[in-house]
Amino acid sequence: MKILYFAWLRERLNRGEEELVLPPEVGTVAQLIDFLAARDEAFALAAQKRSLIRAAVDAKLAGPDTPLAGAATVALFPPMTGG
Amino acid sequence: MKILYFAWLRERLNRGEEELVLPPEVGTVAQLIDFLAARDEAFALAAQKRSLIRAAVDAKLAGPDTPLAGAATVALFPPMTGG
Amino acid sequence: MDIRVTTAPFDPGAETNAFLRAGNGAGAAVTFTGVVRSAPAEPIFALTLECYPELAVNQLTALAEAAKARFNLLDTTIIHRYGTLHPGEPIVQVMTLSPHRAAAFDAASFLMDNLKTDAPFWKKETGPSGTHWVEAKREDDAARARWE
Amino acid sequence: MDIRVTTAPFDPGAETNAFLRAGNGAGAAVTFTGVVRSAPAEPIFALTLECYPELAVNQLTALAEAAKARFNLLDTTIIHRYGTLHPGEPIVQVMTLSPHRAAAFDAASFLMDNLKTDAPFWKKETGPSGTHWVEAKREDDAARARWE
Repeated sequence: MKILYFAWLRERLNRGEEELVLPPEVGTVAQLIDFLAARDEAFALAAQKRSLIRAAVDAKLAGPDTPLAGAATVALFPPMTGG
Repeated sequence: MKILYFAWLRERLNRGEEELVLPPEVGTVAQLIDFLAARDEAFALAAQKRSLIRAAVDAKLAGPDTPLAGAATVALFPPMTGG
Repeated sequence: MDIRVTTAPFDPGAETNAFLRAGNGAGAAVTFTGVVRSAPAEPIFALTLECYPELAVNQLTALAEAAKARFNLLDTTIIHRYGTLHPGEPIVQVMTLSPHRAAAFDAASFLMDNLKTDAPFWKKETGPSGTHWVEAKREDDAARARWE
Repeated sequence: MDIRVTTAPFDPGAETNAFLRAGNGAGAAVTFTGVVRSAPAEPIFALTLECYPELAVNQLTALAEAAKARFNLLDTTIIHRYGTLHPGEPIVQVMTLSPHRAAAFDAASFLMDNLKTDAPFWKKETGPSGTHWVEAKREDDAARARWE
């Protein structure tokens, strides 16, 4: 699965994307965030305030419970500041 | 004093403006309308519904009680449809 | 601030660009453009606007000043045509500039709602069934009353 | 309906004119243009917008469709730039077309209020004190909540 990072999350992790093979117990967006935080201290620190981490699954906005089954790309990012 | 007419009021009277010398008892917009209605049957008919006749004195919107003293021009017209 | 009451056609996009240029770096600009409407169900061949230009300039200037003060605008422009126009031709354009989008939107709405009832133009439509004066609409009075 | 997410500059007035031409004779058009702001008190040298283009196109398309249905629009266009921009440069333009002015105004407001919170752009400002990410504003959440 491809993971994309944007804005200050990308900067703090020092990468815009990575390829990951997820263990089978990681089935939702929230579980992915937990998994990444457990794996990587920089991520754990950046994602400390969970309300500041938003997600999209296959270029569609997603919530914490959105399933990842079959998804090719998950994006994680801070609150958007469009317009 | 110059009197201007616009839109259907102008059409019904068949004139866009006229010069008038007002008798001294005609001191306000309402009195001018009464005076014109008494003088001219076409005006009386067109101005039957007083709420449909609006006025400006010297190119400033006026109400029925606006005084005419010192004014050079009075305009009479139907409700505006700008925009 | 720029108020124009004119029989000459205007270019809506060129006006917006000139307005934006003059406002160098002000955040939010709203442009309202009103064009002569013609729907298949109620076709219009022409729209003639009669105008009392001196009063129109006074009224539009007062309106623009009221909008500028009320919504704290950095700039505003009102362009209003009169004479005979055809479907698709721009009649009126109102532009507002503010650091904040809500103020720019509200000010442009305010100007348009007030223009409808307080600017001395009178519209006459020519369509398949002939020519008639457009009546003032009650909904326009209601829209204007929102701002009182 | 036209949705553009692009690093290329656009010409606000030319876009408005093209939009009006395509709408031949539709009554009321509202254009909102957002430009990079720079106030003397808080000068900005540059604004960099990061973007997730695929999600942006999906979000803006869904928003434009929602606005079209909700306000019965005849047409709408959203143009949003990303990359590094300078004060006075247009960032975003939203255009709405309707037979009625209130719908055109409301739809443009609705689009802008939703864009602020739901379009995947992230702004980074460079000013005299350095570079920082612009935080999402609570007032933007409130503006968006108006439409729920």
